[in-house]
Amino acid sequence: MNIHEYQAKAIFSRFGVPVPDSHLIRTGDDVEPFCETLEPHAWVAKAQVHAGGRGKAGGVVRADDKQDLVAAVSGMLGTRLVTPQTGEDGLPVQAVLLEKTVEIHRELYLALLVDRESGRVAIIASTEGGMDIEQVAQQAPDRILTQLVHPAAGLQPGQARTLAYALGLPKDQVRQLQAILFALFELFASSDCSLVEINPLILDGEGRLVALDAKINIDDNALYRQVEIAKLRDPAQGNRDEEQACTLGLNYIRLGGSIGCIVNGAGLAMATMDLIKHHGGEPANFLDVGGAITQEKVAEAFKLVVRDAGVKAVLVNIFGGIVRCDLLASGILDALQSVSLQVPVVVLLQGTRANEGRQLLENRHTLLHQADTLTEAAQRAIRLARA
Amino acid sequence: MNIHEYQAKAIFSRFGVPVPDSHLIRTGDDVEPFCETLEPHAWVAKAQVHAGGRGKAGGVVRADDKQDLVAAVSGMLGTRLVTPQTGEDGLPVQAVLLEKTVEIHRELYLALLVDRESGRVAIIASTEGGMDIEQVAQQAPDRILTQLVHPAAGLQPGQARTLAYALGLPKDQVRQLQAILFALFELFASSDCSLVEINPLILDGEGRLVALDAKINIDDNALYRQVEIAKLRDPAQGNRDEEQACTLGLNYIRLGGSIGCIVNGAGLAMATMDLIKHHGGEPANFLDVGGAITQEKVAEAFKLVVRDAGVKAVLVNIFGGIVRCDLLASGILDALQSVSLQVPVVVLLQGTRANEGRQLLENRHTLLHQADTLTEAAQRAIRLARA
Amino acid sequence: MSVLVGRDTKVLCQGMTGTQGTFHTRQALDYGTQVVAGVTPGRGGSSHLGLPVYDTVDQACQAHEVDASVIYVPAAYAADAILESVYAGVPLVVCITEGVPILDMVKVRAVLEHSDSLLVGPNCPGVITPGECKIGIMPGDIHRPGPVGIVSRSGTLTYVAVDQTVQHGLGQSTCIGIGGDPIHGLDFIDCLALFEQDEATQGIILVGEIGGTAEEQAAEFIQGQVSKPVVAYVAGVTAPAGKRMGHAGAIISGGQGTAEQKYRAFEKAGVTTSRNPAELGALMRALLEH
Amino acid sequence: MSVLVGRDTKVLCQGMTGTQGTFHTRQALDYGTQVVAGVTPGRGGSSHLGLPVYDTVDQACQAHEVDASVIYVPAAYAADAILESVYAGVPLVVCITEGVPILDMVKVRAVLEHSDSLLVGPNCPGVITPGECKIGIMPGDIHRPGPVGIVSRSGTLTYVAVDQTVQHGLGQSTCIGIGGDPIHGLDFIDCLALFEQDEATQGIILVGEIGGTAEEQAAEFIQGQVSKPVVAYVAGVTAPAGKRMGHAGAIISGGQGTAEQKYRAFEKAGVTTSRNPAELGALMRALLEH
Repeated sequence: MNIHEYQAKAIFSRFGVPVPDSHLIRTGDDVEPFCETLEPHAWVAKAQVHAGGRGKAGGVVRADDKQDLVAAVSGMLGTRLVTPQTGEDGLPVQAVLLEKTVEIHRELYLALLVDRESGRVAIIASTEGGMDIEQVAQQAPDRILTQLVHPAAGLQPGQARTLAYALGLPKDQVRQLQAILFALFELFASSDCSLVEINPLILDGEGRLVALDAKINIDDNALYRQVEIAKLRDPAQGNRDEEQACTLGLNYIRLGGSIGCIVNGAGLAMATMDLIKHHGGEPANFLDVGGAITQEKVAEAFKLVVRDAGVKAVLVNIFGGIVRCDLLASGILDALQSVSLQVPVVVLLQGTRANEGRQLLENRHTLLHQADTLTEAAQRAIRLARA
Repeated sequence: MNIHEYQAKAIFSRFGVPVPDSHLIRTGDDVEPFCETLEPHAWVAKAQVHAGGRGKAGGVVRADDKQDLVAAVSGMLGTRLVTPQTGEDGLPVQAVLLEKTVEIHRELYLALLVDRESGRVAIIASTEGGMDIEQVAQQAPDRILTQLVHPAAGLQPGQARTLAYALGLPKDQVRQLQAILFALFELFASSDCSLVEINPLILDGEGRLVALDAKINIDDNALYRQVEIAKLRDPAQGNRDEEQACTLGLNYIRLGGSIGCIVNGAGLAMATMDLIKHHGGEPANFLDVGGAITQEKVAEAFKLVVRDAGVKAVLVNIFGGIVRCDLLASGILDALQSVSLQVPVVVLLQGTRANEGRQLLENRHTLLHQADTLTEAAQRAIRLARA
Repeated sequence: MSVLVGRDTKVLCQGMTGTQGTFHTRQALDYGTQVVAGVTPGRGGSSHLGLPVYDTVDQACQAHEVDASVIYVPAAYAADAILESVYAGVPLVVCITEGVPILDMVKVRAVLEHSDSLLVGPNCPGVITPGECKIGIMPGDIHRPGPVGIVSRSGTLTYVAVDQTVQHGLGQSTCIGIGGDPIHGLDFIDCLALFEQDEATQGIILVGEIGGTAEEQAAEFIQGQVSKPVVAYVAGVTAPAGKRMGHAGAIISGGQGTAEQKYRAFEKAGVTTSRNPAELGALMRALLEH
Repeated sequence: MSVLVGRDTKVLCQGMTGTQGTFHTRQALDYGTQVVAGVTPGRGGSSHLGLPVYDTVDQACQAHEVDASVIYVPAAYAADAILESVYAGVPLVVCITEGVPILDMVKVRAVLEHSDSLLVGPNCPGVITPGECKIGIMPGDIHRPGPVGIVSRSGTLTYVAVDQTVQHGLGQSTCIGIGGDPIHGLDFIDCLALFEQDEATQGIILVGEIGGTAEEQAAEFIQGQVSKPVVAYVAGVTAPAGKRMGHAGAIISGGQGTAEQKYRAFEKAGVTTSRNPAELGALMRALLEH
């Protein structure tokens, strides 16, 4: 789960990580009187959306006086911000964070995440703050520093020192970085984070380290025990269909192609997409109906997929295991009753009760086709989508 | 470091481990008016001393009415309690804990300690509460249950369940024991304990688990970071000479024999005692002057040993390593100036600057003898002590 | 012969009295798996599906010989259940449960590093040696005994691979679903090593997916240490970066973990690959006949 | 030949600029030990005793080849210092510091279980290969090169054992002080195994003391796995139960850890023992001449 920058910074503050002075203005607030209350200073207005790349997209604007600030905030609040990460619809800006500008002497990068290979929480640091860290990792991997935290020992002061000195910090900032790292590790471990990122962590004019940006991701699997943090979810920042699928227990991701996919199992769902692409088609979505699939869920999944205007054909690929193919076939028939089908559907049923399922679907709808193999199903769906 | 039962129980309460209702009465309080304020009930008066075996020594007395209680408390407070663990001088009773009696349906044993072999914190439990656990361990080892806590995972609920069900507790008490174990583990880890023991943990008439006794030992090496707990030290409960030695940085333990020992290094100090015994003598003490030994410290050690009235001869055994024997010899000479020596002293100097040290001591005092080997030194000290 | 589980494997089921546990234990018993007991705290002393139920794994292990434990408890209790079996000394622990918090698995993994237990999963279909022992949620009847070892991060894709071997007249020695979570127990390398040692296994199908570097490591291991023919498939060529594709571990992040990188690693290591799961059987057969 | 350290061992000193660190580094340099650098946070870039000082072990290891690190930092920082070297991949870490909190060592030990570093200590005199490399606080000049490996929980008693071998015309291959704390790095068994493998070592003197069961385990190990003659001595026959005899680990508790139990274990295992440390040299010599 993502949270907003302003929420992440509030959490940072609570754990003792320095952040700039700031105010939050929301949709509905009167921009001008709000800005009037601010201390005279240069401010930065930052659109609060769940996406990176805000700066180049006009979502982060510096204003040296009140007039500019009012203009900047008014230009963001209530609009949709489009960045390379949002898709073309963009994301709604319902809050803007106003931050006092600070002098920037150095920009560092800091992140905590779970390293899959070692199975440890990893602390990543770099002298190349303010940059795309993935690019740094590719072009100058030696500028990426890593410390793995052993769960038995926790973060050790020596690990913090090792990073701080390797970043070239002088003695006073070594102590500050150490305090920040211990605060972040405590935050990470106690809040079930999957990512905590500060890019950049800056050294200001008074020699203080300050988190200029803040990103916190929470492990979805642990939200049940992070009740307070779970409340920070902002559904407006998600794709509506994806959010709805999530509440139905379906894994759905829109991709923008023309062939809708309904598959049981995440691996098989990816494989189905891949095969469509392999044969020259474009998958419209990833949709894993999961292991605990029911007749109702299949129907819901079906409605979700055909709702996408770009979908020109649907491929249903079910490998019945514990799940019975005949039940799923019934689910499809249910869906066909409540949806007025406009696009052709190719169904591939394999595994448990596949024959029974096929018989159920035989000749039930003119747009309903059945396939015998995965290759045939993919090729047929592509052909039908083009027709 | 040891603390009193009443102090341990206050800590238990803070961590959520149930203890009986109680009041503390100290030297200087008026016993009769104090007891008058108590709720009418059967009470137990428990002498607060740093030693086990209080019960049989009259340090734990049950009183069914106020009159008996006043008598019991008056009989303890301000006296010295002698138990098999205190030595013949006993320990001063400067506080008495008055506890409301509880109905006892079952008595269990519970302890947390650091297991040397595995290097883990171990939780020990037994159905044989209220007994000498070492005896249980010898006679019925299968009644001793152990769970080792991996430092990466911490105490797991399953470990608590495993112990609780193995103790034969019903479902409701399983939950209670689980809560108690988590509280004790938290206490152990956060307070740098070396031992936490409840013997017995009882099941009362209302089905509640209650810690009837409480023992907490703190790791001396960690006292620097356990400032609050360090304040609980009661110097009156220690041997005066041992306490004084401790403040001087000397490891001193009185043993009661006739040959005082001054040795550098704990192992060599034990070996010296052993050799005295081996040759038919009785060591008066263990005294390790440590590695960071100075001239002054040797002088202090010397005064400490000869102050013991039972000492009939002193054996000084120094293996000079980093420590120089000539410096130690000067320390002995210093001590001889401020102490009027009444008993013979045998000195064995080996290692760094041993010859220089020997020359310094040669013919400096009629009671000062030098030896060339450990065996010779031990035998000579024994002979002189007997003379 | 087979790996991990076989005819004689005595299985304990943690969470047997729950809906999932009940359903899959019944299936396992029907398949012929030697399920010997179940564990549900607070239900000790009762019986379920004709099997004794204990309060703790420890008690079950005292009353029965236990070679493996299978876990169907809710995600919030899964790490505790795994560790309960590890601490009780169960040699093989198979955790089916999906959705275990990752920081729980960080702890479990650190404990496993110094234990004698093997963990399969979590978030996996389980382990099956066809005709002998089924531990997990895979449909038993699609399997046939045979010479192909299958190891996979995915559930249904494993069934596709199984089906592929059957359609081409082959069968499986053992199928291991190692699970789709970023931190799990046995990995590809562990399973490849087991199959390499196993006499019954003549060829290996490896089913990977995007995320992490397990496939790259497997490729290197195969090149150096596996003499038997391997066919590798990787799902997620079309998966967009930064999106979690169903499995917690199936995510391309920081430019790492793409299917193309994994395919390249396999190809560089001389491993036969396919971009079409429907070709797995034919490729395996060709390699075995070679 | 020798174990753990030798002529080519490059040594880093953590806490080199402190009083202890300075004194013992000077001694080590005088002895001919290849001390290559020191570490003191905040002092990086300076030089001390003619050696470069770094802020972190990591920086020192990037600038120098480091085979071993010796630690003279205060007890409150010792565990951190040990782990700093372990995380930096230093193969041998020798911690001289006394008084390390036991729960710190519980953590260190758990990390060590899955690392490639060896730890000697804490609360130990260190390791010396006479004439080649001295790491620690033992007086160098009492040692002579020779055929006896010495392993001991005590400091000064080790020197007695060294002196004994010298007095009987023997010398030492390597002397290892494993330390007097209840939880430490290398134990008797590890050192016995090293000496058993070492060509230069012909006989072994083991110096134990009360507390724990390390000597009992050593006895069993010697019986099964050590072919070279061993002489064992255990200090603390007269130590009263329940009292800590100087070393944190030297305590008889719960009827466990008495010297008599340890002597019995050695005797049962057929190990030559002595009740008098002044006999160690003669006994060793007799066994070697046998």
